[in-house]
Amino acid sequence: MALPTYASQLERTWHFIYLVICTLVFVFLIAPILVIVPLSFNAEPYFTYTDKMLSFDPEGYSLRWYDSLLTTGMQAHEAVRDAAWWSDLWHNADWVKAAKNSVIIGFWATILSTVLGTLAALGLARPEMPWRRTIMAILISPMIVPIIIVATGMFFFYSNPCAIVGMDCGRLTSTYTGVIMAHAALGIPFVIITVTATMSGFDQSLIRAAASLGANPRRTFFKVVMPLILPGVISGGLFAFVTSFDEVVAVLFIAGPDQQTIPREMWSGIREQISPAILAVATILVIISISLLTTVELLRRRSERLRGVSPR
Amino acid sequence: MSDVASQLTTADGRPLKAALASAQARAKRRAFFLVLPLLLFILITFAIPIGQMLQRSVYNDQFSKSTPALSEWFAANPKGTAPDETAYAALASDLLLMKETRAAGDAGTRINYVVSGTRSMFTKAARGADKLEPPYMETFLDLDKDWNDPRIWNAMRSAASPWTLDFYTIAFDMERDGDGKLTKVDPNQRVYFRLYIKTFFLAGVITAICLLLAFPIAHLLATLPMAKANLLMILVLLPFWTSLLVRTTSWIVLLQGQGVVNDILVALGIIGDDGRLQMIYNQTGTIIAMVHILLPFMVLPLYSVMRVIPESYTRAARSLGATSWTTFRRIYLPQTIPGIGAGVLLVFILAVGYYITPALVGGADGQLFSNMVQFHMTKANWSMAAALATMLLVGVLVLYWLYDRLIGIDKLKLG
Amino acid sequence: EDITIMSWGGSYAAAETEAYYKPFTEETGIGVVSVDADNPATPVKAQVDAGNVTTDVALFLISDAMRLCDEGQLMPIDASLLPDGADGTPAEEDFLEGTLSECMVPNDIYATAVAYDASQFAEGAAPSSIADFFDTEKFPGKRGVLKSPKVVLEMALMADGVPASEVYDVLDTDEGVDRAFAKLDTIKGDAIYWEAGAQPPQLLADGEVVMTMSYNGRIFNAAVNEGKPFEVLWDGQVYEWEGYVIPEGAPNAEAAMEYIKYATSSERSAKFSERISYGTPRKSAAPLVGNVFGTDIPMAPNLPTYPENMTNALASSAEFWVDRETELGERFNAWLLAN
Amino acid sequence: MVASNKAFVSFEHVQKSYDGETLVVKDLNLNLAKGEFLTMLGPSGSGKTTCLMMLAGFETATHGEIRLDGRPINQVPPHKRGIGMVFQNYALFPHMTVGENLSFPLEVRGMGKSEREEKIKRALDMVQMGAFANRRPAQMSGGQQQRIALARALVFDPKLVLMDEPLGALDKQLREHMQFEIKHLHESLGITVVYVTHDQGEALTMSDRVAVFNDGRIQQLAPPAELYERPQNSFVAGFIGENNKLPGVIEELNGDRAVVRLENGEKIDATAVNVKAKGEKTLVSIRPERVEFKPELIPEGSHTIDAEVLEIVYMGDILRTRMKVAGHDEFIVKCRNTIDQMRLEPGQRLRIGWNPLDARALDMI
Amino acid sequence: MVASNKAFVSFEHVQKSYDGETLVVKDLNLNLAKGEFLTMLGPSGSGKTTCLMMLAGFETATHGEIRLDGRPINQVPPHKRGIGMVFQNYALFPHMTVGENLSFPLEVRGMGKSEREEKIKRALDMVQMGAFANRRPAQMSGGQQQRIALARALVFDPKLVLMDEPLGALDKQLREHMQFEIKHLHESLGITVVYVTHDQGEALTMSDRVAVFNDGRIQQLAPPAELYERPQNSFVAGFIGENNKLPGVIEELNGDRAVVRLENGEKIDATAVNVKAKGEKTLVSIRPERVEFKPELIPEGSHTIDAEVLEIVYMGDILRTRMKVAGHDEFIVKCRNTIDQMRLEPGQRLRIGWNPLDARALDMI
Ligand SMILES: Nc1ncnc2c1ncn2[C@@H]1O[C@H](COP(=O)(O)OP(=O)(O)OP(=O)(O)O)[C@@H](O)[C@H]1O
Ligand SMILES: Nc1ncnc2c1ncn2[C@@H]1O[C@H](COP(=O)(O)OP(=O)(O)OP(=O)(O)O)[C@@H](O)[C@H]1O
Ligand SMILES: NCCCCNCCCN
Ligand SMILES: [Mg+2]
Ligand SMILES: [Mg+2]
Repeated sequence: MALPTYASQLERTWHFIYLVICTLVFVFLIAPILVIVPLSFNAEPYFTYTDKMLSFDPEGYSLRWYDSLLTTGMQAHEAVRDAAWWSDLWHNADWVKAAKNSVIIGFWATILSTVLGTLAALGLARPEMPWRRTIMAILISPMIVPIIIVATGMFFFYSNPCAIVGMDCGRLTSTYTGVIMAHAALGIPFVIITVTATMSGFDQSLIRAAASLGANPRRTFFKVVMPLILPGVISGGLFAFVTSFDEVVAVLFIAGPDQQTIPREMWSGIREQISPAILAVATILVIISISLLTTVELLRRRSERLRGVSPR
Repeated sequence: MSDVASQLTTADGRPLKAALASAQARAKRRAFFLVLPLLLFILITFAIPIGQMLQRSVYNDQFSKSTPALSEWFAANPKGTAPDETAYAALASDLLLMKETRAAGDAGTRINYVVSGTRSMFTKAARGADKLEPPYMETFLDLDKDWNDPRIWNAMRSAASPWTLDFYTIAFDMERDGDGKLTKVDPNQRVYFRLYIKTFFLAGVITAICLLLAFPIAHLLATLPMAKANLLMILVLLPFWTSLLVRTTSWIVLLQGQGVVNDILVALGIIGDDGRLQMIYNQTGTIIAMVHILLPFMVLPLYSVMRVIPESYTRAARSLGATSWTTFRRIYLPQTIPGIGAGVLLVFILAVGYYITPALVGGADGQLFSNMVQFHMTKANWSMAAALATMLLVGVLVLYWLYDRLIGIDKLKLG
Repeated sequence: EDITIMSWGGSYAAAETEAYYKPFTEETGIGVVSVDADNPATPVKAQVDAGNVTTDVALFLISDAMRLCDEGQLMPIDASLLPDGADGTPAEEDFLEGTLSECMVPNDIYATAVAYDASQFAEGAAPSSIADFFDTEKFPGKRGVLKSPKVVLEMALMADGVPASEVYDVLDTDEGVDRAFAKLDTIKGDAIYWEAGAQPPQLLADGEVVMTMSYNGRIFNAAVNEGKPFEVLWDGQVYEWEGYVIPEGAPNAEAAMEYIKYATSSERSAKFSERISYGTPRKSAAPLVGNVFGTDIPMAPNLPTYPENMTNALASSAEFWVDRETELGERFNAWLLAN
Repeated sequence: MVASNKAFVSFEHVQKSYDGETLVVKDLNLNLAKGEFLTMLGPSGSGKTTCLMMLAGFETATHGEIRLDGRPINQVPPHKRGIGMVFQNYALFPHMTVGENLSFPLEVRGMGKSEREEKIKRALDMVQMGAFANRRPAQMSGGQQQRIALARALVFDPKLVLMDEPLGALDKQLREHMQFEIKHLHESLGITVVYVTHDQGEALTMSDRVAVFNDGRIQQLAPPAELYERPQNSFVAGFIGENNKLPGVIEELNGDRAVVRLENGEKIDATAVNVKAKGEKTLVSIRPERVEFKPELIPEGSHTIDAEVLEIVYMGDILRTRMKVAGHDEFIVKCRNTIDQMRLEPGQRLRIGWNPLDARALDMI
Repeated sequence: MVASNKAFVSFEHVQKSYDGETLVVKDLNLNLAKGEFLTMLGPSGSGKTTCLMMLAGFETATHGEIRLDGRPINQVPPHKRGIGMVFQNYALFPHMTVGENLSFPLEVRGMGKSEREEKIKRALDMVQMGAFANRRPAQMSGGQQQRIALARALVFDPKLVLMDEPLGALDKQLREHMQFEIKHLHESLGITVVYVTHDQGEALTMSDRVAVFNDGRIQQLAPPAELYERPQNSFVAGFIGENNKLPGVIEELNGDRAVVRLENGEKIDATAVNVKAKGEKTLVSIRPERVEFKPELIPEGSHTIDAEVLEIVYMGDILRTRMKVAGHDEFIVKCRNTIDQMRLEPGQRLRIGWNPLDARALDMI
């Protein structure tokens, strides 16, 4: 972004201002995340920088919130951390259970929305697709309906989904299936948007080439189409996963006690008891996010290499 | 074969269009079958639930399900008929039913939406329903002198049918007076419609700020070499991937009176210790936190559009004699419009629907319409919440429609 | 077989766990699944409306309990089945007057009171009455206000000189409502509103407010557990009782009843009060309340039911609020919105 | 149609419309013998790709029948037709190496590993790309990619190979080289090729027969020399090669001998091709290279005419001279650029001539 | 450098590197006179676009100086250079109509409405696109877009016009038509043109001078005829036009006369171009069209040699004959396709000859 030698004084000034603005916006974006990391080591149960913290007094810091992630919900907090303790942790510690649930629900919701979404995006990318706009609008709608409405509507419907045909087939609320379905629905717009964007850049003649070489449609899909749109699918899948992983309102309504997720725990953390434990969780998640982002970037570079797009 | 008339049929006389349609029908069906599973999935998991939810805004049988006698009386006597003894007798008989089915509270709640303070009249009367005796009119007026209030009878008439527009009346800050005419409610009770307007206005402000902040960084990301851009992109994506709750809390830590930002400003001597800025628990706080949360939704579509604008356009403009500013304004900016459109749509829609962040940092004047939906939801006023939700949805759909008309929904891109 | 109990979460549920759930499971073999909610009345109503009840026992505010009871969504509970008091008093007499209701067995009494950080005031210069909360001249600075008409309007009237006993009579008139809002107007510019119980202690700890309305238990927790110099002002507070209900259609209604009988016994109720500073509704339990759990601080003086704390306290009227909540809620929201 | 039954590929009354309103292919009839190299040549939008796509099975004919080896093709899905195809943009799978690209058609046919490897090696050697098996398409130049695309289309021994402007994107040097290689492969492997191009030079050099397309129809289907030397109509004459067109009127008509009166009144002899009557308007077409201007080379019996040199364009091997002839100032004469070539100068006046057999009286378009 | 001071455009020792590691332009020196039509010709990646971009101001030279009308260009922002530019991909603003595209450079110069309209009309008429003012770029074919790009680059009367492969995407017919139009505009408007192409035919036809680029350097800078007929090195000889190359060894060297011993032992006369000593290896280059095979046409004093006809390719106006000469079977001879042309047959043996001036002994690459 270096300016050429002939740039006028005005241009130089403006360019400088532009860079300053960009820097400030980046600081704005990242500041809240920077702030929570030290606070997660606060010795006190408040989201406040204490004097001790500011003077770097070791007493102002502690790992208690990280520890509480392990002990909240456990029968015996103080017990020796032996094998039995760790296995108990796996079954009883609230945050561990929540993390497990978040991963399970996020995983299946992502699979469901990514598989169905990718399939649909393939159809939407075909020139002969009928009613494209209407269908697109329907598929994107979970993103545009305020979540509170979605959650309530889902709660009532999921309470007895078969009621609509006058039957009773049990409920989806308080089940993993229910939460997963809800989250999959919320993630689908992201998959549709990213995968159709990828498909629009997809060279349709490759599909014809594969057919001309004797590959049937299924083989063509798995051997030719899928590997090439994979980056878009992965990126859509990540959006879907994050949507599920950060979703609290639908969980609030649909999940039962067995399906409490991380955001749900955080929610009661913020509403009901002050505890920087949620900051400890957030810090851990930030670290995971960075790793994930790095992975995505590496995947992207790989795919660019494959497609032969040289980096600019 | 080449003249226009014969082009309308194929050589064997079939209409060309029909021949073509049948040739293409299979391809269409095949494409549609790919979309079908998802369509069904969305229909079941999402569309039907939403539809049912919205139906509650016009359908409510809380009252009507326990008032067979009253319903009969209302059917037999046209609107405006003053309640006579038979009406009160019907009321008494329905109250007895309510006592048995323990439905008085439900029924009272339904009337209470329209005429405040009436719920206990129903629960009290139902509690002693087995002791109600003719002449009923007098008995009722003895119980509570308001039992002949025409507003209550109008409300009961309306509620005797499960289909109703009462909740929209309330949502538009209106009520029916004794004659059944629509009037505006008392100014200090007007809340929904004002908040509706305010919410769309605030969402607009948030969207505008997001656009202003996102544009330069999206541009920077789009023009930097890939490797650097992706590094900076992490700064955009990281907040995107951090829990909404955590970020909101974090803004409290940053912005409150004794918070990080104020502390820094005081330490730098920019403000005095007694001049600390009130940046949270008000509209400012809502705006800042929501801008932060929604900014990535603006950056990503802008970036994906800007990244593919060929440099040759700006070069061409410069070679044609345009200054860098003219080039930006006349050549670059117009080409980013699909990105601006997508970002604006996403941010606006998400902003309009938010309630958690305003609930936590909004204070008194930072609340949005969704908080009202939530308010009624927690009070289990489903119909009221549904009416408000429908209003919100209609607003959003109008925008969505506009976007589709102006830019096209298939242009929506994210990163 | 497990029962599902829905409650407030946080330290409240922690106290329940220690005082009730664990020993109950030990004694009966019935497991307890604990679920949190912002206010259990909302999900329970939704469950009953949807015909999909998964909650066996829920902890309700009395106002919610009465409301849902009237709507037939809670099971009536026969008080005569409840265990006698520790001193042998039959249950119906052992519970404080008027706390037993058709569908709810009371568990505790909490108060919403004004609290402050004592270290912020000179000796003897701390606020001492509810009127001080509304006196921005004497006590300049922000104050934390509950974002709800309930409690806030009552406090405003008391601060304006209405005796506790007359508050609801005044509030039942249009003039009274206007008067309450007029009083609120005086602190509008200095108010920081909160909704969740966790917020007031945070606001005090951050120094964001000089004083705040708060649930009394939160303040006490901060004082005892974290050594914060927070004090509760026992004047003009509004107290309310809350207790256990069984939703209509609860899957394990019998076990639920077993639990309620167990938990609302005098011994257990006293144990609960030792863990969180909410008063027991059982007369026979009051003398059993010992020290704050794990310390040698006596709990009784910190309870809303302690006689000396009750000199100018108001019992929240469930009857009033079931009728007026929607209307006053809208008015309150309109008031918030008007700047 | 008896012939079509024996033909390897046949189009019978094929029509195609994309939108139901206009026909982009109109009544196409074409028979292709085994081992033939047939080129479809025509301007952009004339329906060449559409025909190829119908044959490959990616578009359905709106009407008519296409047969492959006697079987109607409509019923066979593309991946079972055994047709090799080279796409205009190569369509190499970017995520596979060259070797994997070539292996793909063999794998789908369930061929064993050793057999595959042998065939791949043979195919790569054939296009002289044996060393590139492990490269990815992105790591190769356009010409190399093109050769791989060719190898991929041939590796599974298809009976028929379709090529859609396979050299369109290459520069001239590479293009000529590839033309040669394709032609060579066709001859040595004995495969049947349908080749699409809009470059007439390419069509003429490579094909056994050329089908000139315009407006959804075949304008002429003939071997290159016949096409060039005996175009059936003005479109073909104009499209193939450079062409001087002198408008005039038929003065006399006697079998295939005609006398044409040009606009300046001068009369010339010409061969009547598709003119029918005296008095008809006509365009007399004369190829630039058939015009002589060195007096000693003008053949006996040639018609000669006055000309004025207007411009000489240096084209390396050729000097392209624009002259004014019979009032027309776009008359082109080409002469080989050799050292002892007589040098012309702008402004110079001279007499030029041609064999009347080379002047062809065509329809007026 | 005295000359460059008077030159309209001059590059002096210009170097350019994008990555700081490799030079894509190495020591470029070039002077351009006012009104000249200079073409940069070279294979892909040889640095042509880079040079153009430096001149237009979109890239900065890493070293050296570029002057425009005597002024160092580094100090002048692009919009003040008055350089019209035609981009390879046209770069028409997609959100503007044709008229608005053309209006743009005039508006930024603050020109009044009526004057603008007049100029736009004139420019559009010039490229015969007068009727298209209200179309958008996406609604036009490639050739039409190209003409608009040209009109836009010329509408504001620039002193200098740069064109980067402006015809790369067009088919042959349209391409030849546009070449003619551009050349014509250049002559009638008297503008200076720097033209980039990788098509040698285009370069030869259009230019006053051609700079042949390879590997970041100008290999030869000369008028077309000189380039074609007197290439300085094997790269130029091979890149421009078709070329027969016979490897051999210098047997005798006498001024610019050399005797070369070919691989089969036969000795031929040649013109020494860049060979320096006896015994050196050399490539003798002979243009196909300079080879004669009709006995009566072989010039006096020509060297003759035995040849065997291998293949004849019909190219319309030309017959391209591949022969085996001195052990090499890629020897090409071109002859004009005329009715009375002597017809050769594969397998035929004959003697061919050329003027020794046309056999050029070049360096061995
Ligand atoms: N998928 C399609 N839908 C509608 N029209 C089409 C489609 N494909 C081609 N056409 C139209 O059909 C006509 C013939 O197109 P086709 O691609 O066969 O031409 P072509 O001869 O291959 O031209 P080119 O040399 O430009 O490739 C054109 O007018 C084109 O616009
Ligand atoms: N922006 C850039 N960054 C890095 N290298 C570049 C850049 N642009 C061009 N190059 C490299 O510089 C060399 C010269 O490129 P240039 O575009 O000038 O070639 P060209 O002669 O115009 O080729 P072509 O005929 O393919 O357009 C090439 O090797 C190319 O890869
Ligand atoms: N608006 C409802 C407030 C109820 C407060 N209950 C206090 C329980 C403390 N955990
Ligand atoms: Mg085509
Ligand atoms: Mg280039």
